Amino acid sequence: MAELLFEIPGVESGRAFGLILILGIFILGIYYMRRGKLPYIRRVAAIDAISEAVGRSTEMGKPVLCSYGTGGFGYAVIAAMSILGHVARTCAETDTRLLVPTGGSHTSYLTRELAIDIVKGQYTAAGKPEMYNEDDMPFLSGEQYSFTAGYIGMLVRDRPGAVIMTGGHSSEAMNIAEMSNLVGALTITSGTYVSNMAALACASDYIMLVDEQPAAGAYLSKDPEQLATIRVVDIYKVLSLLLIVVGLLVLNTTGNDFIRRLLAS
Amino acid sequence: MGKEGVNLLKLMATYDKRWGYLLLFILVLLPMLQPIGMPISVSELTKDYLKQLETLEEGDIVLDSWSTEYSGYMELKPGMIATHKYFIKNGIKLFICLGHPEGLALVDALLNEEIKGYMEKYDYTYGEDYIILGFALPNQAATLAMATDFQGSVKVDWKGDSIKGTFLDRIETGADIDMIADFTTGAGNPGLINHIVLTFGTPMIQNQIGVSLPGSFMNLDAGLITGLLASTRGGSELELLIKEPGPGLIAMDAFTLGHYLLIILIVIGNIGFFGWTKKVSEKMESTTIR
Amino acid sequence: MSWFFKSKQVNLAILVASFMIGFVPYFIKVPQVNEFANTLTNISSVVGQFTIVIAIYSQYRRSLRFIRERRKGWVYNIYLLTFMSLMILIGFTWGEHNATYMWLVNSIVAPCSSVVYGILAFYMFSAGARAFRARSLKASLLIVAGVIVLLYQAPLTGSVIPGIEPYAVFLTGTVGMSLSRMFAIAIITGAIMLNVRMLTGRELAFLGFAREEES
Amino acid sequence: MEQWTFISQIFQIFIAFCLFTTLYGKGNPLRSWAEYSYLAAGTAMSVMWAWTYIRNHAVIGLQAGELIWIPAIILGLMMWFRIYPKYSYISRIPIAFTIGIGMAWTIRTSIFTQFISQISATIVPIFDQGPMWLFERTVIAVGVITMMSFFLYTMEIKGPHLWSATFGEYFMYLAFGAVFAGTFMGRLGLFVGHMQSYMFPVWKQPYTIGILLLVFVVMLALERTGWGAKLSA
Repeated sequence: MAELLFEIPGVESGRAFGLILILGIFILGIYYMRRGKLPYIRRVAAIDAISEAVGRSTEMGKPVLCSYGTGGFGYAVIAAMSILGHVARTCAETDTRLLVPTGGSHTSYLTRELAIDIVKGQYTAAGKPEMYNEDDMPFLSGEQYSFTAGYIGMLVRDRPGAVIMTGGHSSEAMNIAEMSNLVGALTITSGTYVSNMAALACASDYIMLVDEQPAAGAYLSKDPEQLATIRVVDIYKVLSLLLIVVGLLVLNTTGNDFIRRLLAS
Repeated sequence: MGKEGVNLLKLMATYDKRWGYLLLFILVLLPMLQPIGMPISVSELTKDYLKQLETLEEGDIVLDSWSTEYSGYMELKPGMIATHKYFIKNGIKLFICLGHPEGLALVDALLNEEIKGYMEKYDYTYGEDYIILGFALPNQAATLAMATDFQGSVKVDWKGDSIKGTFLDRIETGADIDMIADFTTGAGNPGLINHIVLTFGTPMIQNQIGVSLPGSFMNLDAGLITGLLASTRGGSELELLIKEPGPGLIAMDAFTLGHYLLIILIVIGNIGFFGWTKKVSEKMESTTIR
Repeated sequence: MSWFFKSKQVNLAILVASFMIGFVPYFIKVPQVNEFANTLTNISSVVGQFTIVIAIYSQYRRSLRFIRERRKGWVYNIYLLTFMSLMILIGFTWGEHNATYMWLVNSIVAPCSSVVYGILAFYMFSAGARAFRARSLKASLLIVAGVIVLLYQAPLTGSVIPGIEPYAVFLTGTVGMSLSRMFAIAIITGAIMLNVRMLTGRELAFLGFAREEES
Repeated sequence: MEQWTFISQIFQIFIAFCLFTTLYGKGNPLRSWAEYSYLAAGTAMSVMWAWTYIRNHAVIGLQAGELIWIPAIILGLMMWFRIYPKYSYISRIPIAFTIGIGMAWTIRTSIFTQFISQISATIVPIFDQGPMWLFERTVIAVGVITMMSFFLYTMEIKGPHLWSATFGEYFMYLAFGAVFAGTFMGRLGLFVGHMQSYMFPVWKQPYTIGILLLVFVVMLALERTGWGAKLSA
């Protein structure tokens, strides 16, 4: 470990810079959320893929299957809920049947309730509350592989035209993606960890990489506060790039360990 | 060539993938019926892992963390057996913490079956040389509690017997642990790195499944872990290095054939793609890779 | 009393307070605070274990509905409930080191768990065979990297062509690793930002507030 | 006892191959039976683990006079109100409490392991350990920077940024190839290890092959006669 650059009295040594970074996220986050001004946000290609997938299903008269993951309330699942909302709205408007498998973990009962609220809300907002059918959002048990088996059962029985699998799916994702390919559905997925991402990129028709999913979710939600989130994330990404570039340049030209000492502080 | 040639190309591009499944099944089982004994090489990664093991001295205490379900054990088995044989042979003291409920089945499979004879040979006994603490590290909080006040947070072993009077009396905090050996199927228990490695500078070696290797390489490069044994392949290399042949080396024939089958199918797929898909149909196969 | 539980402010206050209790001690040097935080954390991990009952309840309810409505596969649900109840009963009565209980774990959970992960080898296999086709520069890069690493990983080629090792190690250890590193750095801020939104009361849906706001 | 071990081993092989019939892509009763057995046993096991955890901490602690476990049990019981929609609001307090603590634990350390350590590990002297080191370290830095630039959303990608992002995207696919191969090795290792446990010791081999063929034939027969779909879950 490099020598410390500074210490804050009372703060554990070696943890001050981390604390400053976290506080920075809090301050920037609250500032951008309060400001309420919509930042520019690039339209992620996934959004077009989703529209295409839903459109294709509508044309073929097949249902759309959209899932938001098996995990509890995390970064990926919250983003997936925005995407689910958008898909539900499109389905309601185009009279396409929407299937949403839920469950998969002990934390999924809480997410399930939110998902039901969202889908119901979108059908109501589109003026077709009677089209909402709770049987199309079955609870497939709180165990991961039973959920997977149920999910695959839905794929085989209902033969959806599109499968939009977003949010926090783990090892069952490959299982679902290959099966969905077998039944001829257009498959859109998102990877939540690196090896999963590489495998899903091969298995699915379209994949949202790294944090494209939260970006797409924020874009579709049009909620200024979610968009502000993306802004802060970008600022930190740029900050990390700057730290790397400056750190490497300074260290290798002058031998000064400044940035690493700052990071270790 | 004529029509038949075209059909062969079409077959290469669009064959039913279940034939591939069947072939994989056969190619994995065959070499087990009739071992071929193909040679293997040892990677630098495994050599470094062994160097880490060699820093331990007799009587050192290792936190032996098994954060794997039973299925992951199938992949980690060669590495787990080889590493534990090294520990046993060199008189290292172990306290085993399970990070997953299915770990219970592992105790049976590993300690009571695979290396039972080996433990008897070196007179490696429960209580004196190793202790099983059971599902003691379910989360970060438990790990922190163990790292800051070991005696306060751990009182009994997995069967509810007191651990007083054993070698664990020597541990007050994480600083008294000489090494962490983590056998894991994922990030494992992040608490090990966060609360023991980062706080006390304890070296940590890891035996990781192939799926989660990218993350482990990253941690290895950042110095958060000091040794890495990669999947079954790493385990069999360690078997070779410590001269204790086991299941890993037997698995290597099937391993080689499985890999070659995929490579062959990739070649066939490409011939089919250029010979048929590209000419006949504009519709691409279902994949993001374009 | 129910206003207390229902109040958004009260729940938010508990969320923030428990966050602070967990968060602050890591950064400041006061041992007593640390100890208190550890105690609360131990409590929270015990509390978390209680949710299993909700899981079981949902499972029973779902299965009973299948049985009542004679839906496809209802017989399996009878089997499921009976078997599950029996095993729980055995576990509670004789403890989990009991031979019968251990037999069930070793003979059912262990092989099935190995299958559900092992089967992914087949899915990886077919996805690879389908996707690794040289459609473009991107796909070609994927194939080149993939095949080199595959050849190295296959023990035979790894030892017959030792020259391949540095390339494969470069691809996994250097190129693959930088992807993981980028991923780790990119994802962390967003995760913390989500927590900022939760702590400032903007994302309380997880407590079930969404439903009431709408109605 | 010997006989019992034998029966157990045969049973394990049988249930495993029943579950492997999933690969055929059609439902059949063998698979359904294996799946439901797994679900039942797995859930029961989770229950036992949760109970053991509560017992080893809260119950034993209480017996030793540690009163701090009383609120833990009360909060845990409050969680159960999630079942009754009318009173589910009571469960919010334990949920807020556990989520708050969990959040704190994740944030406070992940900033070090995922952000600071990773940036710090990228900043190293690149000239002092030979050309290979120089090359590798440069690749890591360039890889991280260019790939990251591909994932910036609130700025338009143009000019040099476009170059960087495009390079990053290609770099990423190169990495995917390597990662995919590694993942394949892992899953294959798991499968091979699993099969190995059914093929060794050698006495198991005829039984394993026999059961494999039996399950395969039964599955095909069920599929051809149409009974497979009818009898499956």
